[in-house]
Amino acid sequence: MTTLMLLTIIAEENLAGPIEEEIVRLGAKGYTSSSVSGKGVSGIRDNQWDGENIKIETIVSESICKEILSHLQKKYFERYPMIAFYHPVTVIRTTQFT
Amino acid sequence: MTTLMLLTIIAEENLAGPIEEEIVRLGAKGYTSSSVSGKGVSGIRDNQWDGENIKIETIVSESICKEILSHLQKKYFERYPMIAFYHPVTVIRTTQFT
Amino acid sequence: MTTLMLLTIIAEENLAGPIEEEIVRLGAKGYTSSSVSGKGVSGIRDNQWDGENIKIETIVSESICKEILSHLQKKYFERYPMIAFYHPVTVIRTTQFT
Amino acid sequence: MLTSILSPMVLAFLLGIVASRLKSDLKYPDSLYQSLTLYLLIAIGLKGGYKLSLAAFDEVIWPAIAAILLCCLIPLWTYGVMRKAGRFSIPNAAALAAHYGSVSAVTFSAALAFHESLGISFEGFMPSMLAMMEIPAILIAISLARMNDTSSSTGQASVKEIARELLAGKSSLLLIGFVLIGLVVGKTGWEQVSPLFDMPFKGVLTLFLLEAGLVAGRKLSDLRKGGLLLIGFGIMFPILHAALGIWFGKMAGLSLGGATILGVLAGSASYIAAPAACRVALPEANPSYYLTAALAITFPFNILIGIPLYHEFAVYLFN
Amino acid sequence: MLTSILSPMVLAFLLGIVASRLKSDLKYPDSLYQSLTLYLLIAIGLKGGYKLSLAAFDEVIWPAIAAILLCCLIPLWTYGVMRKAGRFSIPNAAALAAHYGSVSAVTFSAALAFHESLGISFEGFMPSMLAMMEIPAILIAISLARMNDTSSSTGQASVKEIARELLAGKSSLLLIGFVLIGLVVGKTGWEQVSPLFDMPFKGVLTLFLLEAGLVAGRKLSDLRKGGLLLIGFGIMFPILHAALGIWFGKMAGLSLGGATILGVLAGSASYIAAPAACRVALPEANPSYYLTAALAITFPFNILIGIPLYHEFAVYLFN
Amino acid sequence: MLTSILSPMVLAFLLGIVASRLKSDLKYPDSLYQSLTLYLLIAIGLKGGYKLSLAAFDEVIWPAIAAILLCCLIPLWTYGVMRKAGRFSIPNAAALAAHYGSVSAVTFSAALAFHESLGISFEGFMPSMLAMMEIPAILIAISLARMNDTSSSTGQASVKEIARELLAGKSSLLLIGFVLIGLVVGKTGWEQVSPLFDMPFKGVLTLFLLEAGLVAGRKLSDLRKGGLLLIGFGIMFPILHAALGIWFGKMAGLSLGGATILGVLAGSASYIAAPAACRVALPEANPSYYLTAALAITFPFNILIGIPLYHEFAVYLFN
Ligand SMILES: Nc1ncnc2c1ncn2[C@@H]1O[C@H](COP(=O)(O)O)[C@@H](O)[C@H]1O
Ligand SMILES: Nc1ncnc2c1ncn2[C@@H]1O[C@H](COP(=O)(O)O)[C@@H](O)[C@H]1O
Ligand SMILES: Nc1ncnc2c1ncn2[C@@H]1O[C@H](COP(=O)(O)O)[C@@H](O)[C@H]1O
Ligand code: NA
Ligand code: NA
Ligand code: NA
Repeated sequence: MTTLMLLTIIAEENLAGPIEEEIVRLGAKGYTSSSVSGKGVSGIRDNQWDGENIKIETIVSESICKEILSHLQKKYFERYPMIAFYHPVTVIRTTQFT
Repeated sequence: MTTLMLLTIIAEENLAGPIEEEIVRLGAKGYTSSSVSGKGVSGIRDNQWDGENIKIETIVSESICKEILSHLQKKYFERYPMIAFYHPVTVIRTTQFT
Repeated sequence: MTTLMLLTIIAEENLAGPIEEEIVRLGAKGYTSSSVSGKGVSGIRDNQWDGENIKIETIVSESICKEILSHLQKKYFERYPMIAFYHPVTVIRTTQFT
Repeated sequence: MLTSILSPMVLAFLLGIVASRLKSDLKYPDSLYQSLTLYLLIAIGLKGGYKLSLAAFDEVIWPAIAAILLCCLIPLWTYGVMRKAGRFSIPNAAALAAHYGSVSAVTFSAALAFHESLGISFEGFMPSMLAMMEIPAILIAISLARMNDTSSSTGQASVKEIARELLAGKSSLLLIGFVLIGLVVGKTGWEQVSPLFDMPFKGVLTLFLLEAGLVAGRKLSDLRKGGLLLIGFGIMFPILHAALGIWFGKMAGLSLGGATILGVLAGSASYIAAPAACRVALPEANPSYYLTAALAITFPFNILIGIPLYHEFAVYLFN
Repeated sequence: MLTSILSPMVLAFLLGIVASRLKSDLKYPDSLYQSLTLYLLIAIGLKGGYKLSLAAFDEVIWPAIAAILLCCLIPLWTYGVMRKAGRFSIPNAAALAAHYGSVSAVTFSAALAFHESLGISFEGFMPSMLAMMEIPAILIAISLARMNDTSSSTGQASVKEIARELLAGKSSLLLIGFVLIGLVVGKTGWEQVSPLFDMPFKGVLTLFLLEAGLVAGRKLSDLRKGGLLLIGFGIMFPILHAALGIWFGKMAGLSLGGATILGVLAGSASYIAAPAACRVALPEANPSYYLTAALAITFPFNILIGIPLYHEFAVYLFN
Repeated sequence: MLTSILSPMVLAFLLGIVASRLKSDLKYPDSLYQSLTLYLLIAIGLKGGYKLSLAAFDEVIWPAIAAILLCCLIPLWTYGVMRKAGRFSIPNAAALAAHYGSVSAVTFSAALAFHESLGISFEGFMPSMLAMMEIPAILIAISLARMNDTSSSTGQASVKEIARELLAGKSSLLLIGFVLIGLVVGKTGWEQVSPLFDMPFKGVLTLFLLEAGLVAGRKLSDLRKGGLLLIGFGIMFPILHAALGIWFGKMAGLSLGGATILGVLAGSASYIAAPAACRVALPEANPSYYLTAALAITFPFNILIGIPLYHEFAVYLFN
């Protein structure tokens, strides 16, 4: 059992495709996505007209986590409704994630 | 990067509106919601007849987290199928959350 | 307030029924499930043809968490697309979970 | 008689029960269930409003008074019986009163289909009775619980607030809204949308009943918890209420078919508006009681035995 | 005239607004909204293609040129006015230009229903105009923003990339794809699918408009943010564009009905393709402006007042 | 011949492939896919059952025996060939055998539409053959894997358990259930629901095939992984199985049309019941093989080339 980081990204749903591709390119071995709605500084996002959000979770090493975050920050953070955060989790087989 | 609390509330779906309003009133800057199903001490909740659950996640400071929890406990906990829990997460831009 | 483990299982959606039954049998007092899509070592899982995933979350004591994990490892891990991980969370009423 | 029981609608309900007893993985996506509900409410409302627009005021007024009376009386007496004879707690008795006082759009539709397939005519404005009968009983039942339960804590929604919520609630809003739309649009308007809201109606009802059967089948396991008492109530109440409804209907000048349908409405138990309202306003009530009674006992009883039985009773009363 | 306003479609839109003002819990599941959108786009495309297959080339070519011209000019001038008179930021002005330059499939359908119910004939190939007019204005508006906004950071998608995305985007792909399919399959093919894609069309439109009303009702609260200016633009632009469209249509040889419908297309504002494109390509633009203007001002204006008004104008122009 | 290829159904499938190659964002919500599947299974079952009720027992018995024989033999021989000639692993060979032994409801429906549009009659009870042929091959294939794979660990579901699950599985439950309902309800019942389950059928099929095309398009990229071998098998098997099916059909006394349709059933590969069963019972099998073969090779081959080809073969055989 090892400790890795679970990084969660919540963003405009139309960014799902590019972000998923990019985190894999930056070293994530997988990800899990789901549709969510929400509210933040850019207002309410709970219907198809205003747009909804995607929640992308990926388990990665701490260094890859930071790389992904700095990439997202540069490319998307200033312009799109979006948040990201992470915390440590314990996984069983490290081989599946790193 | 700062550490804040990610508070998760799982409750009867019809309470989504009031709870979301109340956590914002108590100081949360945003929240993320999704439909979930589940089972707990009040039985199974996985279809529209018995009702389903909403999962509300909000990133807040520890003090607001506790305020929200004590509010929920007073207003809903005894009467409705519901759980709540929290854990620390690391966020990038603190300004978006506090 | 007590600290318990939040165990998350992400698996082939058709395993939802058996896994939910088994974790309850092993001592979990409840669980929360939702449909997710994802990608991992066994490829993409984001449509009904290839199959999608279920995410099952359950709050349990550390010992039950480990029992569930070792059960899943024996029965499913080698054969099915699946991951599991856990981390501590703070809950309010311990009685609801243990 | 048999033709009505052997309709695709009723058989789909039975298939749903069988499927759930076989632990089939057949499951409707939530949004399909919600879409079917939306469709049924809109279709019932529109057609009812359109037919109402063809009726004269004094044809409608007495049946309307009868309908309102029925759904004010039924919850009062149901609550009393449940408390006394059933020894149910205040929230449980009130929740059961809400369900039996309110009405079931699907049972109603099955009754229409029954009459159509036997060629028995009825007043076209009956769906507007359905729209009127959905909410009042739920409000009365919740008020009963509030008045009797002095222990109830602060922070509870007031009855006025609940009334507002119920009237703005999706089922009454759609029913009342589309009755009004149907009233206004007339024949031209109705014909523009009848290929969606009229012709495929029974097919959609078949889909809905399959899903209802799936849930009813699962609830059958809860029957034991409720016990014989619940089964007894779940059969006795609809019979009594239906008889009362038919009698009221006759007094209000309805035809044989119309009176039977008013009886079916009175005898039916809600499982769209009432469960949702009770989950919010009476969370202490136990769904295993009210859902099991409404969906696994009364609903199949009405569909399989009740409707033909009420028809026989109406024939007897009208001769 | 009144018959057209009192259609089930328009009334359902109003009911949606009422429901959302009453804070009703009526809500469409996301997938129902998406399914209705898919249906409308496919149905419009198929029927348009089929009708196009019945038309001669030189009947179609001039109206097509008129349509393309319209949707290239409108965003240019809208952008300018919004920047100068409206003092909107570059992204906001561009987003508004994209919305008003593109077209609304639902407003279009309401115009068809209006003409059909008044018995006014129009060219059957008009849906292919809709298909052509959806994308160009959005591309032009986004390019305007790119050219004028020198501060824009790296990492932005190029206009070419956006063009590809918009053409492969679901709304134009379905519209263009099914226009082609309709063109090819002919009468036999069309008749195989018309029980799904033609007959229930107005019913589905009713369902869609109820949902549109729910969202428009919520957006009404945002009207204050946009202020009187936005309301003014949201009414003035459609009138001007519609007049222009009718005049272009007449010059291109369209009939009275056809020209009116081209006017409605020009006067309508997009709220399926344009908002999605703007969220991705112009994230700095504020949805409270463009969605409120398109959905809560222009759309109801067109449905309730615009279409009959444009018809009157066309009658005046053609005589 | 061309009319059948240029049907809206086939063209929608091609449009789906194009859309996915263009990386379009067109995507069906999951629940729409599930709802379409439910609809198709119910509609096929009901109509098949209704038509079966019109047929005499000795008309049906021999074709039924032929159908059962076919779906017991095909997986046996497919498994052998895949193991020997294809050098596939045990789970992969078994999964492929399950898919080719079972049947495709959509290919079947396309064959019906083909015959109807050419005006060729066929036995109305053919959908009941579809219902019978869905499950057996999957069970046989899974048993083959179990028998041959001695290494398989404990904790695996027994074949009996899997049989129960497959029979209670949604596709066979709906097919068998609604064939029975169709049998029982007769003409009156059928006419109550045919506006939903019969008239719009081809339109719904068009919607489904668009989605199938989207997935098939994505699977095309996996073709390389499977290699030429998979492409060869994916074309050879359907041709052989269809020829066998037509021959069996002729021997069983079916008409030209009926025999062709039995051939299509034999030649088709499942992609609703079989993939779901294999994911659970044969998780070691690789979906890139079985889904790609069934959906991206065999399905389009059958739709575009196979059905007309089998028809020609049947004409040849029957003369
Ligand atoms: N404090 C928060 N807690 C949880 N989710 C949040 C929070 N703030 C924002 N979000 C989510 O992130 C999305 C974009 O946030 P924003 O950029 O602040 O509009 C929102 O729609 C929410 O789903
Ligand atoms: N131990 C648990 N782990 C995860 N989720 C739970 C747990 N207990 C309850 N829940 C969720 O909380 C909802 C309400 O719980 P309850 O009040 O215990 O019925 C359930 O329907 C579940 O979705
Ligand atoms: N590194 C990861 N981070 C988050 N989710 C993952 C990760 N790897 C796998 N998953 C999820 O677990 C499912 C099965 O994983 P696998 O067995 O690796 O194919 C995937 O479809 C994802 O939903
Ligand atoms: Na009642
Ligand atoms: Na326009
Ligand atoms: Na086959």
